[in-house]
Amino acid sequence: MIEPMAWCILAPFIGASLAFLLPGRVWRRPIAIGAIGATLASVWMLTSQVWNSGAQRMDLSGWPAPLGIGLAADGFSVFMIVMTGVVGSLIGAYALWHYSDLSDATEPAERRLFWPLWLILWGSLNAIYLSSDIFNIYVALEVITLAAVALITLSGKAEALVAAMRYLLAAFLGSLSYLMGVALLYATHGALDLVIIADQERAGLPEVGAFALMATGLALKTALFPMHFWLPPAHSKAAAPVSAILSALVVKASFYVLLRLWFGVFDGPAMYAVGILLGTLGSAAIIWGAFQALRQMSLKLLIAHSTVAQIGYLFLIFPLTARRPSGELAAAGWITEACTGVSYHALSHALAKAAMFLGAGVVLHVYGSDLLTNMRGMSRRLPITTFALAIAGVSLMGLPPSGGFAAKWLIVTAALGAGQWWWVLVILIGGLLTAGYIFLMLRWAFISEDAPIQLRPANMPIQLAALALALLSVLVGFRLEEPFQLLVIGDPFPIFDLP
Amino acid sequence: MNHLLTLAILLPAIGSLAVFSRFIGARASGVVCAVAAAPALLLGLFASTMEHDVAWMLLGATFGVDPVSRIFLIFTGALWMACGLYSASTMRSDPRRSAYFFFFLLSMTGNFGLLLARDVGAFYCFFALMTFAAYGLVVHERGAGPRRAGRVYIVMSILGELLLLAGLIFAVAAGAGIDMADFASGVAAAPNQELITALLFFGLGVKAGAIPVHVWLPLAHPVAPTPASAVLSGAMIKAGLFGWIVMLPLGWSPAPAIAPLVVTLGLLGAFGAAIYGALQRDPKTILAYSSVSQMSVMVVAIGAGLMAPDRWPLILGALAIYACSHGFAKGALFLGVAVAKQAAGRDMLRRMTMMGLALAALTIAGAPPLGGAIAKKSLKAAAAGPESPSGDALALLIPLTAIMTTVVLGKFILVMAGAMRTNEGKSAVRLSPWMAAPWLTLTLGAAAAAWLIAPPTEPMTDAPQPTIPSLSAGDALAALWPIALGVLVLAITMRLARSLPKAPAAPAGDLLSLYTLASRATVAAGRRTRLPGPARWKLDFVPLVLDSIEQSRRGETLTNIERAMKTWPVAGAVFVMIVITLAAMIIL
Amino acid sequence: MTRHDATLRRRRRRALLRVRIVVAGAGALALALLLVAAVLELPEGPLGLAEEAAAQLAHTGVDHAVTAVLLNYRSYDTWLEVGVLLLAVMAIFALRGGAHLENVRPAPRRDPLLTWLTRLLIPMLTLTAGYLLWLGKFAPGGAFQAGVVLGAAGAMLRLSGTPSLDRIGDVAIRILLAVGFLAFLVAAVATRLAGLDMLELPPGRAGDIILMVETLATISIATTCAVLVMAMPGAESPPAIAAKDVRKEART
Amino acid sequence: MPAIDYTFWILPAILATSFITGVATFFLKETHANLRAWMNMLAAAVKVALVVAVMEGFFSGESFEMRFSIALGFDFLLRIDALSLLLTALSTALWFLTTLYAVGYMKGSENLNRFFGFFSLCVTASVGVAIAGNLITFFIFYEFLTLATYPLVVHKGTERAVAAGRTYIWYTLTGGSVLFIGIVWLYVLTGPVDFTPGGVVAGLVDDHPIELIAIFAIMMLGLGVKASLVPLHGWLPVAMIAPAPVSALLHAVAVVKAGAFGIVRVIYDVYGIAFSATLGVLTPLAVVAAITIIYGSLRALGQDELKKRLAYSTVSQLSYITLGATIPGLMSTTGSLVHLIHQGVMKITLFFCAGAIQITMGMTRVSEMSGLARRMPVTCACFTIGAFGMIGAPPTAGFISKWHIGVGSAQAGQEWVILVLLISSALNAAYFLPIVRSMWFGEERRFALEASTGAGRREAHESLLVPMIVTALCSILFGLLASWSLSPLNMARIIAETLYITE
Repeated sequence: MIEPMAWCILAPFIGASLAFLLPGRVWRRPIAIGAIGATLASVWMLTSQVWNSGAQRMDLSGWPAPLGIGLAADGFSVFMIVMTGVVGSLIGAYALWHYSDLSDATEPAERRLFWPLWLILWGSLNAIYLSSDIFNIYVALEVITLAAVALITLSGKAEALVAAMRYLLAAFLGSLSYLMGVALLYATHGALDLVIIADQERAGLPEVGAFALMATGLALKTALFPMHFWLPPAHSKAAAPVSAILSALVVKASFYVLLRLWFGVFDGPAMYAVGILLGTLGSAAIIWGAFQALRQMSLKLLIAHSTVAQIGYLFLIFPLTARRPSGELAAAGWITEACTGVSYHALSHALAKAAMFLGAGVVLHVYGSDLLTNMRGMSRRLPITTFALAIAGVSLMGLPPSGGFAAKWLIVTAALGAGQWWWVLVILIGGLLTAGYIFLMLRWAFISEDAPIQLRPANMPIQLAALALALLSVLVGFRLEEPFQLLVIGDPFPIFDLP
Repeated sequence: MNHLLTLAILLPAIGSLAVFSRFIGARASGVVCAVAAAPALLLGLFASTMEHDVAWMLLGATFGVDPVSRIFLIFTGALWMACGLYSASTMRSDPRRSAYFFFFLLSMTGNFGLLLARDVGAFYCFFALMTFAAYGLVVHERGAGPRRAGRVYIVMSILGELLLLAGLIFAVAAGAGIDMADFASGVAAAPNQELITALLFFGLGVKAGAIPVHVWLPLAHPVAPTPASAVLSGAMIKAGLFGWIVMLPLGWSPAPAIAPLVVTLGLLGAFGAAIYGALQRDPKTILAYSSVSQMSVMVVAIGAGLMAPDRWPLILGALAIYACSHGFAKGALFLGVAVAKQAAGRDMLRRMTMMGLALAALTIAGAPPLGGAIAKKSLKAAAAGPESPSGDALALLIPLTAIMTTVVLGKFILVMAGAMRTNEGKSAVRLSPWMAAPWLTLTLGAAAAAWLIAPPTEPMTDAPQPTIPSLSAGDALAALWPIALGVLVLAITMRLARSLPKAPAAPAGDLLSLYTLASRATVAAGRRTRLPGPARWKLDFVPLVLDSIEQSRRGETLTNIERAMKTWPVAGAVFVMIVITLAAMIIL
Repeated sequence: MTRHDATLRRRRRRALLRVRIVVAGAGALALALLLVAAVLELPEGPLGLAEEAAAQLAHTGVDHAVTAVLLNYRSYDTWLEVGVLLLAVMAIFALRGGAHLENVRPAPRRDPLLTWLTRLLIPMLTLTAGYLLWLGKFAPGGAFQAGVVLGAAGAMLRLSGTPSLDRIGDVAIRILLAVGFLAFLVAAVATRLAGLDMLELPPGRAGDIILMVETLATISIATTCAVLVMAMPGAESPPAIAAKDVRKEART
Repeated sequence: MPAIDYTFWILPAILATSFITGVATFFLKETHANLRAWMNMLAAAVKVALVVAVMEGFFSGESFEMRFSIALGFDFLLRIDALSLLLTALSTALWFLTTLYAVGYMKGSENLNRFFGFFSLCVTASVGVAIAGNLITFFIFYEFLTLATYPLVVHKGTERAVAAGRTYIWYTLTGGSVLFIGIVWLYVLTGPVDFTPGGVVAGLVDDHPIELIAIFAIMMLGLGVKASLVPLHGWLPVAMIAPAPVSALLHAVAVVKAGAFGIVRVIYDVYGIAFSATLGVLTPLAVVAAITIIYGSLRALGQDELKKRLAYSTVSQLSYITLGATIPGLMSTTGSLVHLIHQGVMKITLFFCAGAIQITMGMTRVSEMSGLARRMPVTCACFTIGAFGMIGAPPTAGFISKWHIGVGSAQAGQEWVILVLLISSALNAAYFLPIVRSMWFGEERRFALEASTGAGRREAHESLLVPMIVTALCSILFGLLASWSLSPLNMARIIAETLYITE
């Protein structure tokens, strides 16, 4: 009856429908709060269900796979769903005040359409994390893309439209590539369900083609360097909560799918060279993104480029979980660290990046511009926001105590354990460059203003939402035991060294 | 007696803090000085050997008195007391009076403390205290001269302190322990005994005015207020000697490498300083050089002790008498310079002053039956002996130094006489009993020094005890002829000098100009070699990297690449390439 | 800048272009070869789920495999696709800067011929749509086709200047747009509440439910198509976006 | 469940006193000057009391430990051992004094909530560094310290201050990252290790000498930034731009001590001194430290700005700790450890004085301070004491450190160290004594800022004077009473003995 897995998708969809049908000012807040509450409740139930009774699976439409579509929840899905839930609801809290009190800053369309779009997006993110069907994943990816594009255009600015168009085209290219891969896989295996495909024999060239197409497509959607071109404009031109959603959550979805395929469908660990290549691209992203971020003069662009860099860390999981040509796992004994570290990086990045974009939203609102040079005196004017930006920055830099640190610790451990010390150098340099742009940002905040400036007041809730996310990004670094145990459930990473 | 020990150190220290407040007048300050010096003097006169542990202090301190330090305490205490009293009068109108007495008493604390210290930690501590506090005395009269003298003084002193510290560290590390009682034997047993000996010798030598580290002395003594010069030259200079006596491995083992050097330096100093001093015109400078010369005689004695350990007990006894009588006499002479200024223009007083000065000078020169003669005789007796080349040298040296001493002190007397005749530098302050009494005491003390300290109530070492030799007629003759010769030499040179065109005076500080030259040359050479400039030494490479990144905002390359990646043809090509590369990597 | 520089630059650009063409061509060729090779290597013989889908057809409530896949086996996918359409409308609304059509003026020209044609075609189109919807049960057809045909009717009304959707209220349009998505949603919730698998159609009533859902989906799809035509930017330029800005942004 | 064990909770409580105060301070009204001052003072006092309680408990044989598992092999561990008590006591005591000083110093300036908030956080981190029980916990607080200090360095908000902050943050973060790699690498090799007197690595690793040497080098590179070993010291003179209490804290207690303390920890509690000596990693480190000592002093010579001169002096003095730590032997280890304390009190005195002079007279340059002692005798006296301490003249604390390091190195057969000590002392004298001379014996200048800073004022404000006098007295008493059973020296000796026991 109470099927938390289904409700994780249904609850936001119901909310989206209601929000679409009743866009008026009166209904907006109750609907939004209700939808967030219901979704969170579902997420909570799902979490406790998986935590207590292991991985879950359900068939839709009464047809078991291969005919029907299956939903499956293991530790990794739950991890991502919880991440989406926590980050999403806090962004939602921000949006509630952003789109009501800041009436002069927003267009009517924004206020009316944000909630239906965001709730659909949320539902389909959960759908992806729960889906066990590669075609269904494709459809959900499409929903996400379209919702994201619509959200970007909400701000109504010309630049946003251009960015959204570029995003749309890039995302479609990725989706199509993925779809081709799905077709090849279906033709090879005659099934679409992840589990069924995983159980079958490996096939030759078609599967190679399928992997190449799907991986590239998904990497494009994740904005892996050098296919990140669409991300900075799209993420920086959107409104603050939208930027937060895109940077914190949306890019993680396609990465999640890639990871599922890597472990579940393609026996990725056998592809050592591919792992190294993906890791190299990730490293290039770390360096390149950080370099670009250092060169930005506007806050949101800086944060967007930072996302390009941070995504790079995620791709280090591929070389770290690969088998050497000789057959043994490169990081034998440290796989747990590698997988947990990357998952944790996704989490802490989501929290921190959302906090930063929301903070940037406050800055933009108060200062009317997000040029770094205009942020003088911010540490006095907006102490809470400055603090939030700084704390989120700490997590991004990977400084202790923070989620970013925990993730970095685990990844570096795994890399050294695997003898792949070169990633460590990349992480080191990347961390320093991150510090460079974080402090580039904070520097202006600490310089006293030359002359008093007229500023718009910022209300407390939006500042607190940013702060809460930032604090969370730090707090998650204090306890990794439970995430460790959660990620083992259902054995999402089949090569996990179980304790 | 333990209380006296405590008081001897604490009273000057407390006194120094007391006079720092401006409410204590000059007279009272003088009394404070006298009272503060009294316990030390009493200890010197009456104390028997004792030790007192102060375990919580420094490295675990011990204080005490032994026969050697008793002798030093006697003349040191007397000098400080006399000069303190004397200062009470001369400092009456000085605006920086309280600072003067502060440093005076602080130096006194250091001086007594180091004499009473029975462990190297405390010794070093009080030695440093005395050194730094005396700086305040040297520069008391502001102006270019004292400032330069102060700088030279402090540089040389720190050099000495450091050498001393190094010597102590080596010695303690080699197992000598910090206790004075076992220190010298420990040094003697150390594998690097010669190095330690050299470090200690030169480290303490700065204070003792040993050649070639004496250069501060002729500069500093003349510029300090006269009573301060008296203690500097009479008492503090002996701190170095005291250090040698208690810390060098004298009487334990020979130091064949270092001893000849010490003797040579001593000989050089004994003659060189006297000759150089005779060329000076300022009476206090002349006295300073005389001090260097006299100390050099003692250096020779130390060298002799280093060469022949078995003769050391005898040398020690003689050295103590020598130091005592020199201390008194030099104090008297310095105070005499001041007294002369006050006596100038008053015939009666002038004559009396001249007599006093002559008496003190003769003491130093070793005219019988004054204390100096006894000191010299016992020194000669102690050093001379079979298989002792250095002793022979000493025996030969002593009459020769007497000649030189006579020359240099004769010059001093002549300069003083001249000055008093011309009323040059006549002081406005009238000579009072408060001033005369200390001076007279010192003068008489100098004459009677040998008897004052003898016979020691206890043996100084386990070795045979030196006795105060009685002066026979032959001795008297032997002591007198060098003086006569000296007077003759002086007369001839003065006559010769009068006929020659007047030459510029030799600069005080002799070797100092050499050192200055050398150091300047080094600095200049260092500049010439153009090491990377200090600005570049910062090695601030990190901000440099950062700057270059941030400044590359202007550079187009990165921006162009990023922009190119945004164009669809490039993006599409990249996409296709990646697909192919991935596929190729799996296949291959 | 001298003419010489300009020439140089032009030459360089041309050379670059050539390089790009060669690279892209080579890449595309390689990709094509890869795909061809992959396809050639595909396993032969009957694979896939076609047979099984056909085998279970009896329990689906419809007689045509495609409709069965769309609305029974994989109705979840279809639901999400309907969601995509709804999102497309929302995106259009977002671009328009408002979610309502009240300010959409009908086309100014009232061509008599067009009006006549409209009057003739609208009923036919509606009829066709109904037929297609019904046809889906046995043959290729169904909600998507029907919805598109019906949407074409809406477009015709628009072209002929006849007031249609733009005259009914904002809320009504929203309901029309969302009703397809809602149908699936209700089905999903209802099946869960009824204790079935989500979106499981009881074999007995499957056909009816599918028809109902399809009908509602058709309405939504048709409305969506019509609204897309009506609210297309270009009918009148959306307020916020000036062409110049767009071009400028595109260049950077 | 047993009743709440105070040996467990008192450690986080010690951290919490300053942490909570720090956070709470952010939420005060800017105008609540008195409340802020009292709150901070009270917290500092409470902390002192707690530390005293811990010390008492520790010396009566109790063990204090708080362990909290963050993840597999990744424990957050707070623990009191003798070594940590040393730095804890120093930080706590000096925090109290510096807070008192800061209240007077910062009176009337802006952003005081931020200032005092981060000030307290800084101390939290510093104590955390002291009581961290393993490398990871150490690292957590080490980086926390970096971050908490940044707002203090840039406090003035001028372009120059912010540029200094950038330099500071780049150096320290780079160092932190490098250290991080070292720690992780060691962890990969040995698994989780807690600090253990005598070292643990030797027992856990059979033979990875090259790797262990590399790890050691990496960790020293990382720690060397905060310990300001040449050539990693560049941030320290630049960070001088911070307000005086911050510089005082930075130089005496918090940042630089974290680095030096880390070096001691790694050598003694991770590698073990004997094992380090076997690996042959100590001599290179000693050479670097020696170069730093000389170089810092040489650079200090040329500085006219007082705080800059003091900064270079810190560069030099701090390496005594490193140098002493690298020489195996009870004496030199004792010297190294006790210098941790001694350098703290002496340097903080000097910075207190520099700050007081700046705030009272508006002077920052050495060349301006001629004759200053007539205006501010007490301040100048304190400065003089501090300066003599730095030179190592007895009976100040500095002498005791130098003596022990010197004797220890001679005992270990490393006589060259003594030469370094001597040269350094000479240079110290060369750059400190001229200041002292011109203060006391120089011609008095017309004080330009007399009018603006209150004409007729002769001395610094009491809240500036009291801490200064206390630390100056400590600088003397720690030396004079060195052999007392409660002296830092004795404590250091006890600690040093524990470090050698397990060999």
